[in-house]
Formats: sequence, structure tokens, C-alpha cells
Amino acid sequence: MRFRKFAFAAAVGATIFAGPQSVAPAAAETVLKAVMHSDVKIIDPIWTTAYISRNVGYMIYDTLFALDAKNEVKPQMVDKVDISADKLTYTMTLRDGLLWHDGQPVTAADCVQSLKRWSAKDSLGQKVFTGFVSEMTAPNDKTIVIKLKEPTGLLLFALAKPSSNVPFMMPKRIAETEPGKQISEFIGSGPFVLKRDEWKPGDKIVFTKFDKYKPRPEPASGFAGGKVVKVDRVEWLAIADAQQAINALSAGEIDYMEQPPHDLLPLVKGDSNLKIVVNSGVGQFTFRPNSLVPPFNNPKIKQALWYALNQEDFLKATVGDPAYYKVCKSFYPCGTPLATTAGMDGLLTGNSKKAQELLKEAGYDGTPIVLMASTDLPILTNLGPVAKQLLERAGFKVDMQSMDWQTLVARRNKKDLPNAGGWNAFDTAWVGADILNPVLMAYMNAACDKALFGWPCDEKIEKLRTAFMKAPDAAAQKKIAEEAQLAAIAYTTHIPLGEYSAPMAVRKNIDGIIDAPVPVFWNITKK
Amino acid sequence: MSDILVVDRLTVELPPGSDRRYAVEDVSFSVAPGEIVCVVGESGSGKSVSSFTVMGLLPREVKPVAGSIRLEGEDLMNASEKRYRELRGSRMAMIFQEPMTALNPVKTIGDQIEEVLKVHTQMSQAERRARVMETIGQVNLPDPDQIVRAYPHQLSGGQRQRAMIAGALALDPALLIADEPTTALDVTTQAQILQLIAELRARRGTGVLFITHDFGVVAEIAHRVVVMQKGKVVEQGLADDVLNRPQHPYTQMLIGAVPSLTPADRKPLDGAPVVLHTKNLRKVYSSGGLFQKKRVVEAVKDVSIDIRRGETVGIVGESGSGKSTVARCVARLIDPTAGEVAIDGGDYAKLPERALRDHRKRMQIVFQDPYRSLNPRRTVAQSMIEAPVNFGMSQAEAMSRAGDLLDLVHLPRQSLDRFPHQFSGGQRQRICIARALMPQPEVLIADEAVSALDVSVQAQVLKLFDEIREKFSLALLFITHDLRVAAQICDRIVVMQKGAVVEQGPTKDVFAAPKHPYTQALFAAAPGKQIGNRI
Amino acid sequence: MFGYILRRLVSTIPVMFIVALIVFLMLRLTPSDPAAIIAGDNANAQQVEMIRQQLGLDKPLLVQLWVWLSSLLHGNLGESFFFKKSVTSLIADRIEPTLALAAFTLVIAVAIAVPLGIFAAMRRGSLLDRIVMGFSVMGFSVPAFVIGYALIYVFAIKLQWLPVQGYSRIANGFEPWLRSLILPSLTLAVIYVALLARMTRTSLLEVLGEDYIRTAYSRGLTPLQVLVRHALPNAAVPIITVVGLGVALLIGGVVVTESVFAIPGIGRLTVDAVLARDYPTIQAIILLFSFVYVMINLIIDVSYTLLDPRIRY
Amino acid sequence: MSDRAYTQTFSALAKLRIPAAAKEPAIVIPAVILGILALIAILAPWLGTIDPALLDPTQRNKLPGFVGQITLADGAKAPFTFHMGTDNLGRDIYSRVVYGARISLVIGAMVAIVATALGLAIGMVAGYVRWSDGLIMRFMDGLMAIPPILLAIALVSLSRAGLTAVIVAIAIPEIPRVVRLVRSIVLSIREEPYVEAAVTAGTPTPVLLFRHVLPNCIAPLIVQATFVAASAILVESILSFLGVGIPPEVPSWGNIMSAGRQYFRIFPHNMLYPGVCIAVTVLCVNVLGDALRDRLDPKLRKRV
Repeated sequence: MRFRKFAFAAAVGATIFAGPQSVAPAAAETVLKAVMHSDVKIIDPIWTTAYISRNVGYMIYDTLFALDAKNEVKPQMVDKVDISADKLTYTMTLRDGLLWHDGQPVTAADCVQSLKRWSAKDSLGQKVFTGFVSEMTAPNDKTIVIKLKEPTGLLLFALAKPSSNVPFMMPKRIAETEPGKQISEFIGSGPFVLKRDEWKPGDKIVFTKFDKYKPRPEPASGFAGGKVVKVDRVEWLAIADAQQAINALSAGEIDYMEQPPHDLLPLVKGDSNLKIVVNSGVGQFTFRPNSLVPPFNNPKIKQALWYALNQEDFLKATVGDPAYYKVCKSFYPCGTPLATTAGMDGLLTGNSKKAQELLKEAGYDGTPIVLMASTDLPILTNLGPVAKQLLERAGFKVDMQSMDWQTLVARRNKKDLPNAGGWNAFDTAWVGADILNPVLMAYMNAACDKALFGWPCDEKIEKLRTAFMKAPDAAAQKKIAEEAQLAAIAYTTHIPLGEYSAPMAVRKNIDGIIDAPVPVFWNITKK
Repeated sequence: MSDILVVDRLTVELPPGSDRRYAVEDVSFSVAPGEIVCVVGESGSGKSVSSFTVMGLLPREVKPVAGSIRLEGEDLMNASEKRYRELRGSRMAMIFQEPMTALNPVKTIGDQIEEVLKVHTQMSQAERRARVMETIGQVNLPDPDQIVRAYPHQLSGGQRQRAMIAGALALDPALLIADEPTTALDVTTQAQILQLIAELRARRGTGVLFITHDFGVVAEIAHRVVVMQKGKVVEQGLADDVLNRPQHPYTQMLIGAVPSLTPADRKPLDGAPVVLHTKNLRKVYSSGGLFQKKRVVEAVKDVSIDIRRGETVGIVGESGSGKSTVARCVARLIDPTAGEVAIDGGDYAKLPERALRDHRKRMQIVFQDPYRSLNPRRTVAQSMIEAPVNFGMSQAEAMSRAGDLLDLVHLPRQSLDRFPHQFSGGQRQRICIARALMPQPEVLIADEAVSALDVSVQAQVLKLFDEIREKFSLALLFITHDLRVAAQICDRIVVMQKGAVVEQGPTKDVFAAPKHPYTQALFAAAPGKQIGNRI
Repeated sequence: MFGYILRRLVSTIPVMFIVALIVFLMLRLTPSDPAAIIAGDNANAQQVEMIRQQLGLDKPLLVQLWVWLSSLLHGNLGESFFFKKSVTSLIADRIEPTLALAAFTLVIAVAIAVPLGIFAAMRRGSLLDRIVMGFSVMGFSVPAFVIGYALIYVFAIKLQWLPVQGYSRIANGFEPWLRSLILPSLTLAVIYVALLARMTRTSLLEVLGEDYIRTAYSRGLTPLQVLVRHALPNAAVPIITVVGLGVALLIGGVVVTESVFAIPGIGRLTVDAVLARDYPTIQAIILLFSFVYVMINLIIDVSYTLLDPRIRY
Repeated sequence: MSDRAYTQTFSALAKLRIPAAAKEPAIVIPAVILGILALIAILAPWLGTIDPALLDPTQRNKLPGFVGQITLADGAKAPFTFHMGTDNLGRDIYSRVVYGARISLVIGAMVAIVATALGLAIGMVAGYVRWSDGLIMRFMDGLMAIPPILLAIALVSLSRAGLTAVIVAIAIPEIPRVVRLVRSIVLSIREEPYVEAAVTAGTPTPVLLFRHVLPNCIAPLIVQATFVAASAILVESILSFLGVGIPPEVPSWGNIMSAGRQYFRIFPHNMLYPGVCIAVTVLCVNVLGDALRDRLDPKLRKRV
């Protein structure tokens, strides 16, 4: 870019227009500027399930175990783990040289306390730790011993849980914070250090390389392997307007954009300075009916939904480019071990005739469906209108109410009737890492009042989920998962609406991006 | 000695769409050194346009199209704008009617006088200062040191006009144009300003072109008089000739209409009962609040007035004397602070609005400004029947009464369906009088009711007041600042100063032998005493 | 004078109290639940209730009002529900960009608008006058964000003269700071220039019709002298009044402009806080903006005394 | 403002006859354009439009003039030309813009009506009922101290978003300005001799207000209302832009623009058509307001 003299120079003063290179930092520090899918308002990744807090967690915290690119559990902070023959005692030894950001060594006691706080909050953690773990101790600074009541194949998976809430390790004094309260000190042992004084919600959050971090020797793979940091400083800027973020990317003001809207990808493709990076991680659109209140308290009426809805329509309307979406008639992400289309024959194709018949049989009385549609998250915005149109075609009466996501989040907790402030249905999206199996999948929880909003209530599903935890091997797990899917279709806990991938846009000089379900910043280089 | 100003066959054209084509048509007059020439006429006569044309201050749309103007021999009609600017302020100067608005409110008096010197001379600052002080002294302003630093709003009306004159005369111009310079002033102040202008003229030999509508003022200072009507000069000559032997019927009519300062003969009314009675009427305004200094203004102090049936009582006084406040208290447009106001003994000074209604129809009021006294959106009939219908009269009955009263005020009955803007000022004031009579009041209050009218119309309206007073045996409370009007219409007069009554008595007695010094000063200041006495 | 300022300061208390009351009631009487938002997506009812208790939202309305008002009186704006920071520090973090943006805009706007208004008034009815007035009406008719996008497209994307977005703190150097402010300020200035140019013209025309202008001409002053010595000093009061009233416009514009240009100022904080139902932050921001508005108008009122000797308090 | 100015207003209003106004281009041109827009709004279903909410995921982001087909509510398909293209849900922008005229004009008109009606009522009470004056005006001062857009944002986003909520939220911040205007008119009118004459005629206060005071407020209020309407249409688009406006599926011009703004660089038609509509409408209303003001009351400039 060159300095242009005419017209403006005289008016405002020539140096103003000298171009952005004049703003480059003085030192030869490499700074990676990124725009993430959301601004960081809360850091405590145990207290909240917000994905952006999870992403921050991967920057500053580390985990005992981690999933690699093949979704296999690998040790991370742990050096080795010994499992007793009866599969009831797990003895884990920490790696040497692990340090907290304040310089203190990481101890087993820190990890035990961190696991306690995490397991009090996380749904999988609760299931595993209250259902199976009998005792957890730290006999010395390096060793963690977990004893089980009965065997489960899920303990190590839980400790490597890739998405919210991730069992991140924190110093003991911080992990002693009540699980219901947010922590206020952010010290981890991860590859980046949070620059607390530069964290300005709504503006930016800054991380610097943790010099004393000791990466594992293996090459990085998924969340596992050596977390080698190759930039000095990472800044996440808050630019809410996606087009503006792409403009900034084009202008070189930022280097990395986590989630450019699919419709704007042509702008990225058209710019020779930019490239698109596609992650193998996927997201799943989901339709969640409220099983507690009429008319969806009638499973028969819910059955009509399976015929009314059509994955293709949702995917086209929200993603558009077939390169970035996939019809996937499975509760579990397609391409993962448990994926199955069992029970999905003829469903989710927009068969409105069949849906109408079912509604008639079920005696649907024309009660309007209050469909909550969120309007401020680009990826979700278009789901509501599509659902409305498809449901109406099937003979439902639909009262679509638009609101911002925060309002929706508040309202979906209400058990009232729709006309008294409650609701009937809404659409959302899950990342694949959150729905890998029936236990992890929060919407499959059918524990009535204890279930999440929507409150599905089905004994059979619950029994299958418990059985899944006790399943001895992968084959058994797969069989139970399939049965759970059939039960969930029969009951209709929720409806998968297809999968999408969310490509990133980065400048050409950015390389080494790890293919993981969560955007992580180690191994990235900036030339 | 040649004339300073010669205006010859001047014609000024108005923009298209005006009510007439020429503001001034074929007008000729001249001003000699040391001479005061009065241009006199009613509103719309073109007298002001003539003076603005001389100064070259006409609005862009209004243009002189024929004739010539010569100032000290120099042709002004063809002078460049630059030459005009040089002449303005140095060779000819002008003073205006309203000294408050004619002075820049955000600059000191000293600055504004000095400005003329700055623009036209090369004087040093010290010289200019000295000249400013000198000029201020010449217009008899007290304490020049303080005056130069004062802002216009800190001076009284008379002082402001003196400051204006100082600014105008600072460079000793040959011609001073005075456009109604005393109209906005009280009569005592007016006398002083007139005297000042006459003095300065005599001392410096300045020619003065004096624009006025007031024959009293003309008689007081004019050497020569130019009478204008509808843009044309109808008569001009020496003051003595024009005032005492007017030739043109219009001049005769104008002079004839000026009320005499000698009170008219009026029958005494000793036997008639008192209708309106005020006793120790007081009105205090207080302002300020929690954090502000409290300011208390006593607008009316202990005013006691009685008016008999069929009697006209005038309250005279200068601005700020409280005369209008009395009228408004009596009409209960404002609430008196203390005292009594009673009609036929019924005191209503303190009654709340609801209880006041029965009293309202017994007292009606006619205001000064005929243009604002009638709701422009309502027909004459609607305005007139409002009161009687409020007081319970049927619509039809009220309409027929309205017609009768229009007859009485000499307006055609068809006027009922018209809107106020279709009438002239005098006609509107007649409608207002008729409206006031609708609820058959016992007391009629006229608050400066003839002050805004041209003198010829004024005479007719005054006559109308007298007629209706007689016909309905009204008690008429007549508020006026004009001694001539008071002399002609009042049976008794009350003289007020600073909220208090200083003297009251039968008009004849007060005029013949004013007792209070203030009354004496007031009478002494009245200009042109001989005017109106004869015709 | 001093007494007057004191009196005016005291008189802002009831106004601010009413603002506080309006804001408080507005927030509490509308259906929204900050606790649910804070609790997050997977929280259950007990967790939400617990947070509600932590925030004091379970208490009766009057108690909440009392708690808030009494802490306000102690100068404590409270703690943000959402950001877990004191509102004061939250605002302190954000004040610089907003202040810089507003001040810079004000300077640009006054520098452009006042001369334009004067020219238009002096050449009333001329082509220039029509252009200025036409521009002024257009300035009122196009949403600010459209102007912002257009400016970005031309100057940042096509010509690449100026940054697309963001704000560079003045501590990081004057030049980047100025560069980052130009486009947002121009965006924000458009409506302000429109308003101010029009009001300058109107006030000046009004003053030019006054008697003392005629007096000045009668004393032989040139039109320029009349303008500078007599018309402008008298037109200053209404012009400055509009500058003050326009601050409300500016504050509204800041919200939009900061969103367009991703400037981390108070305007964006407002939108974030509203979307997050962050009551203490919303309350504090509205109070702050109202206070600024009231104070600026107070300063302007006081400045009248300097401009117009008739106004004495 | 001087009392005289109001007297001028009345006579000006009396003079404002249709034939005279019809000669003034600044009144006629915007009035005609607004009339056409209103007609478009009313006749929307008959102007070759389809259901503005009808979406077709197969026809997203089509450029203006695209010839495709639409799927009707019953599933049948029919050929259709998208004159202004489609948005990213495959909705016909032409239909949305035409139906949008309804929403946007209704918002402009309703906000103007609500704000001036309430402002008139409150202002008259404040101006004439002395004891209420202090109370009302302090409250109005407070309301006025809150920047209008902030107040509107808070009001809309906190209450359930909907057309009514938006109208109320935009109208409320306008009220204090109307109240001040009305109050100052009432205060000066109540000193007019003809009002005092009515007082002495025993006219009860409510009648007095209605008969003598109210008519004087109408001319300035008409002028004020036009400016309120213009700003309401703009504020609606700003609220939509900030994501706190009426539900996005409702086709208001602001919403169409706001939905399209993300794709401005690739599909400018999304923003262009509604943008032009807003600008033209607001421009017309503003020009009309200016012309009416100049005609009705030159002195009013200072206040509006």
C-alpha cells in the first residue's frame, strides 16, 4: 500500500495516511490477532459451558488426558496411567516439570481438587464421579489414585472430555472455589498466560506464550501431543460485525477469523491474501421440542415432526454451500464411531402429507406452537423461519417469536404453558464433540425434572444411558448407542437437523493450524 | 444657505404582491441646516420608507425607481455602496423608535459609540475614548465613566435613547434622521429627549428629519411639517401654518381628531350609586426560591377607587405605574394579594375561580391590541356569543343580541359570519366592545383600549365608549397613558405612580390645578399643549 | 455567579433522581431474567435461583431500589452481573475511545458546520445556500450505519487509506490514534453537521433581522463588520445551545458508530449490557450519559453569562 | 418566541388553503411521493408480490432480475421473477420491500401520532394547571436527559420485541420534546388577550383549552409530527441494525437492511432497495416538514 498524496493529504495531514505498516510493533514480537465467534465475558470454563470460555480454557489450562485427532484418549499432563486388573483402581503419574503460571509446581493435590470442582458441575463428571468413583486421593505430589465402585469405560474419556465442561486443571486454592461461584484468579498450567490487565470485555483478550511450558515430545494431534507455541502473543479482538471482521482480515488488521459466515466465504476466496481452513470438527443443528407442555407432551404429535422437518432445507438456508454441510440422519456426529442411521428411514425429508396424517391421528387441536427463534447469532438466525414454514406445511399452527439468544436462554428454563411465558420448541446447534455418545449428549438426558429444559421423561432412555457407562467395550457401546437412538426417536427428545462444518478464514502467512473440534492456538506460525 | 437634504420627486416601488404598487410616490421635501422637519402621517403613510430610502437602508426587495436624493449637494441615488457606507454615520445618522432593540445587547455602550469613530476615522484609541466621553456628556447622560462600561439592558429607556443619539452625533453629521424616537418612551422622558434633540440641533446646526405620528410632538419641535397620506405628500409648510391653518382636508381631519388637553364639560354624577369599589387593593409579585435571593415587587399598593353608575374613571400613569395591574385585578385575570374588589358590594377579590363565575358577567374588559383580542379562528359571532351562552343564554337569543350590538357599534350585521382578519384595527376594537357588552356587564374596563389605534380611528372609538356608557349606564374604568384621551373621556381621573395613587379627583379639577408634584410634571411634559384646543 | 452554578448543580439532583427512577423501573418491569443468562445454557432451575439470590434479584422491588440508590450515594455504581467487574472500572476501561470519538466529532462538526451555516445565511437563497440546506436535509435522512459502511468501503477497502475498524489508544501513539478516529468521526459527524449548519444559518438569519443590525448599517459598517462585530456574538447563544442539545444526538450516534467500527467504547458496552440484561451496567451507563448531558447543558447555560451580558444569575 | 409569532401562525394557517399549497413544489413533490408510497403499502398484495415471509432455501442470495420458481404454501411450484433478487433465506426482496412500506410507514405515522397526542395532552395540562407544572416538567427533564436512542434500545430489547413495543419505545423519548413545545405555546397563548377575554367570559377551563388553546398547537404540532415521523423511521432502522428492533422476520425496511448488511459487499441489493426507500421517505417527510414550517410559522425554526 502506498502513500497517496492527492486531495486528502492537504486536508488532514499527510502522515495520517501512511498505511498500516507504520503501526507495526517496534519489537520483533509475533502477534497473532484473531476474531473469535464471540467476545469473552466469562473465563471460568468450569462455571459456564459457553464455548468461548472453553476456548479460553484451552489457551491457559491443561488437561490430564486429551483426545487426539482420531478421538482416542491420550495422556496429556499425565505421564503414565496404571489400571488395575479388576479395572477398579487407576493410578496416574504426572509429568515432570509442570508449572503453574505463577511459577509453582503442579501437584497431584491441585489436580484432585480441580477434578472435584469439575465433577460437581459437569453432567458427565457427575455421572462418572457420583455413580462410579468411590475414592480419589493424592498419595504424593506426583500421583493421583482414583478408585471405582464398579468398572466403567468412561473414566478416562471423561478426563479427556473435549468440550464443555472440559476438566481443566487449576491450582488447589483456586479449585477450592465453590462450584456455583466464578473463580476470580486465572492461573493455569497451559501453553498461554492470560494478560489479566489487558483483558477488556467487549474489546480484546490477550494471551502471551508461557515460556516455562513443557510440551510433550509427541507431535501435536487434536488436543493431544506437544503443545508448542510458535507466536509470542495472541490477541482475540471483539468485532461483532462479521463483514467488518473480513474487511479487517483483508486489510491485514487481523490474521485469523474463527467463524466467517458461510455466505461471506466468497469474499475470502476472492482475496489472494487470505485462505480458508476447514476443520474436520462439525456442528449439528438441533430442534428441541418441549416435552412437558401440550401439544408436544403427546409423543404422537412429536412423531409428526420427524416427517414435517427436512434436513436439506435447514442446511441450505443456513449454510448454503454444499461443501460445508452434510445431511446426517444420526444423533451422533457422522464419521464418529457411534454414528448410525438406525430408525431414520423416511424421516426428515419434509413429507408433509404423512405429517398431516399423523397429526390428524394424534388429534392435534390446532394449539399454536410457540417457536422461539434467536436472531443475533448468525449461524442460528435462519433456522427459525425454515422450521416455521415446514411445520406450517405439515399442518401445525406456528407462533414464531423472535428474540435475542439471551432472552431465549432465559425463557427456555420456564416450565409454564406457552401462553404464560413458556415455550414449545426452538432450534440450536451443538458441536460434534458435545454429542459423541448418549451420556455426553445433554439433550438425550430424559430424567424428567432433572433433565435439561424440554424435560423429556423416558425411563427406557435413561436405562440405556446408564448401561452405556457400564458397557465393557466399544462393540457393546455401539450397540447401546444405537438402541438409545431408537428410543430417542420413538420418544423424540430432540431432532438432529444435519451437520455443518465451520471453516476458518486466515491470512496466507498463517500456518500450522491444528485440526481439532475447538480452535487451539499452539503450533500456529505467522511468517 | 443651501439645504442639507433635498428629496425630489422620489418614488419607491414595493415588491409585487404588496397591497399597493408604490410605498412612496412623487415625494419632495428638503431639510435646511439647523432645521427640524417633521414628517407626519398615520401608519402606512410611507413616512418611514422615505427616511430609510435616504439612509439607503431599504430591504433589498424595495427599490427607489424615480426622483433624486441629494445630501449636501451629493447625489445619493447613484452613489456606490462604498460611498454610502462612508456617509452613513459620518454625514448622516439615524436614531430609531425602540432604543432597546436598536442597540446591540452584548456590547457596551462605549463600544457601540466608539465603533462609529473606528469605522470612519483614523483616531487613536485615546482620542476615540476622549470623544466618546465628550459625546456622552453632550447628551446629558449622568456618570459617563459608568455609562461607557454599561450594557444597554442596564440603562433606562430614556438613557438608551440618549446613548443612541450620542452614537449618531459622535461625528457631527449634517443630517439626523429620527424615526419615531420618542414613541416608545413615557411622556416625561419624551419631553426630555425632544428637548435634547432641539438643543443639539441649535448648538451644532444639524438638520433633523423627524418622523412621527404625534401632532403633539410636531407642535413641540417642528420648524416645518410634511404631511403624508398613503405614500404621497398632501401638504407641507411651516409648522405654524400647517398646524393652525391646515389646507388639505386630510390634515384638517388629523388635527381635528387629536383630543384636547382641556377636559370636556361633563355632567356631575353625584347622586348615582357606587358600582365598583376597590379598597386597599394590593398586588405583590415575588420570585426566587430555595436557593435564590427572594425578590419582591409591589406592583400595586393600597389602591382604593370607587366608580359610580354611568361614570368614567380614568387611571393615568406611565409604564410601570401599576395601572394595568389594577385593571387586571379588577377583572380577576390575576389574583389580588390583598384588599377588596366589589361590584354592588359583593367582594370577589379572593373568590376561587368556580365561585367567581357569577361575578364575571358583571365586569368585562376591552384590551389594547385589537389584533390579538379576537381568536383568529373563530367567527365574530362565535366570539361574541361565547360569554352569554356560558352564562346560560340560548344560542338564538345570543345571536340576536349580537346583531343588535353590532348595530350599536356601527358595524353591519353580516359581520357576524366573518373572521377577525377581514376587519381593520378600528373595526376589531368595535367588535371587542360589542363582545364585552354581550353579557350585560355593569362594569366595563378599557385597558389602553385606544392606544394602538391611529388618531382618526381613536377619536371614533372614544366616542363609541362614551355612547355605550351613557346608553347602558356603565361604570367605565379607563386605563390610559395618554392625558389627552383621559381629558376627553373621564369624569374623574386617578393618577398612579410606582403602584400607588398619588392624586385623584374630578378631571377638570385635576387638570386645572394638579396638586401632586408628579401630576404637575406629567402635565408639564405633555407635548404641544395648544394642539387640539381649537378645532 | 458561583451561587448560580451551585444552585444549578443542586437542581440536577432531582433530575438525576428521576432518571435513576425511570431507568430502574424500566429494567425491573420488563420481562427478562439476568440470572438465567448468567447461569448459561445448561444450568438448571436451582442454579438459576441461586444466582438470582446472589445478585439480590429475589428481594422486593423497593428494597432493590433502596440498595441501589444508597450505594449510588456512596459513589458506588455496583458490580456488573455479567462481567464480574465493578461497573466503575468497566466504564473506565471504555471511556477513552468514546470520549475521543465524541470530542473529535464535535471538533470536526463545529469546524465544518458553523462556517457552512454562516456562508449559507450570508448568501441566503444562493446556490451555496441551497446546497448546504440540501445536504443538511439529506444528513438527517440516511441512517448513520449506511454512511459508515460507505466510508469504509471507499476509504478503507478500496483506497486503503485508513483502518477498517478498531480503535488505537492514544497511549500507543498519536498518529494511529488519529487514523483510527477519522472514519468513525466522519460517520458520526454527518448528522451533527446537518443539524448544526442548519441551526447556525437560522440563528444568524434571525439575528440579521434585528434592529441593532440596522443600526450598525446606519453607522456605515460593512456587511463583514456587521457579521463579525454584531451578528455572530448575538447568534452564539443559540448556536451553542444547539451544540449542547446535539450531545444527545451524539450519544445516540456513538452506539451505532462504535458497533460499525468495532470500537470498544461505552456505546458498545451499552448494547452488550442490554443484550446481557446486565442491570447495574445499563443503569450506570444511562445515568452516566444523562449526567453528561445535564452537565454539558449546565456548562452551556453558564457560558451564556459570558456571551450575553443580559443573562445574569 | 413572541406572542406575535403565534398570531402570525394563525393567519398563516388561515391562509394555508389547498390551492395555494399546491403551487409550492417543496410541499407538493414530497406529498405526492409519500402518497405514492402509502398507496404502494395499501396495495401491496396486488402489486405482483408474494408472501414476504415465503422462503425457499434453494433460491438464496439471487441477484435482481433472477427468474426462478416459487413454492406456494400448498407445495405447488410456479415460475417467478425476482425483480430485486432474494435474501439469504431465499425470500423475494421486492415483496419484502413493498410490504415493508406498510410496516415502516405505520411506524413513522404511529410514533408521530402517539408522541404528539400524549405530548399534547401532557403539555396542555402542564401549561394550564399550574400546580402540576413543576411535577410534570421535572419528570420530562429527567426523561429528556436520557439519550433517546439509549432509551429506545433499552425499552425495546427489555420488553418483548414487537411492533407495538417498538412504536412505544421510539415514541416515549419524543414525548418530552412535544410536551415542552406544547407547554410553551400554552404559556404564551394563555396570556393572549383573546384567551383572557374568554376567561372573563366565564368559559370553563377544559372548554377554554379545547376551544382557544388547542387550535394554536396544531400548526406547530403538525410540523413537529413530521420530524418525529422522519426520525422514527430512521430510529427503527437503527434498532434493527443493533439487533434490538422488531422481529427480523417482519419485513420492515430497517430489518431488510439489517439482514442484508452482513452481505453488503457481495450482495449489495439486499441493502440497496430498502435503503433507498428509507432515504427517500425520510427525505420527503423532512422536506415536507421544512416547507410546512416555513409556511405555517417561520419563527418555529428556532424550536423544532
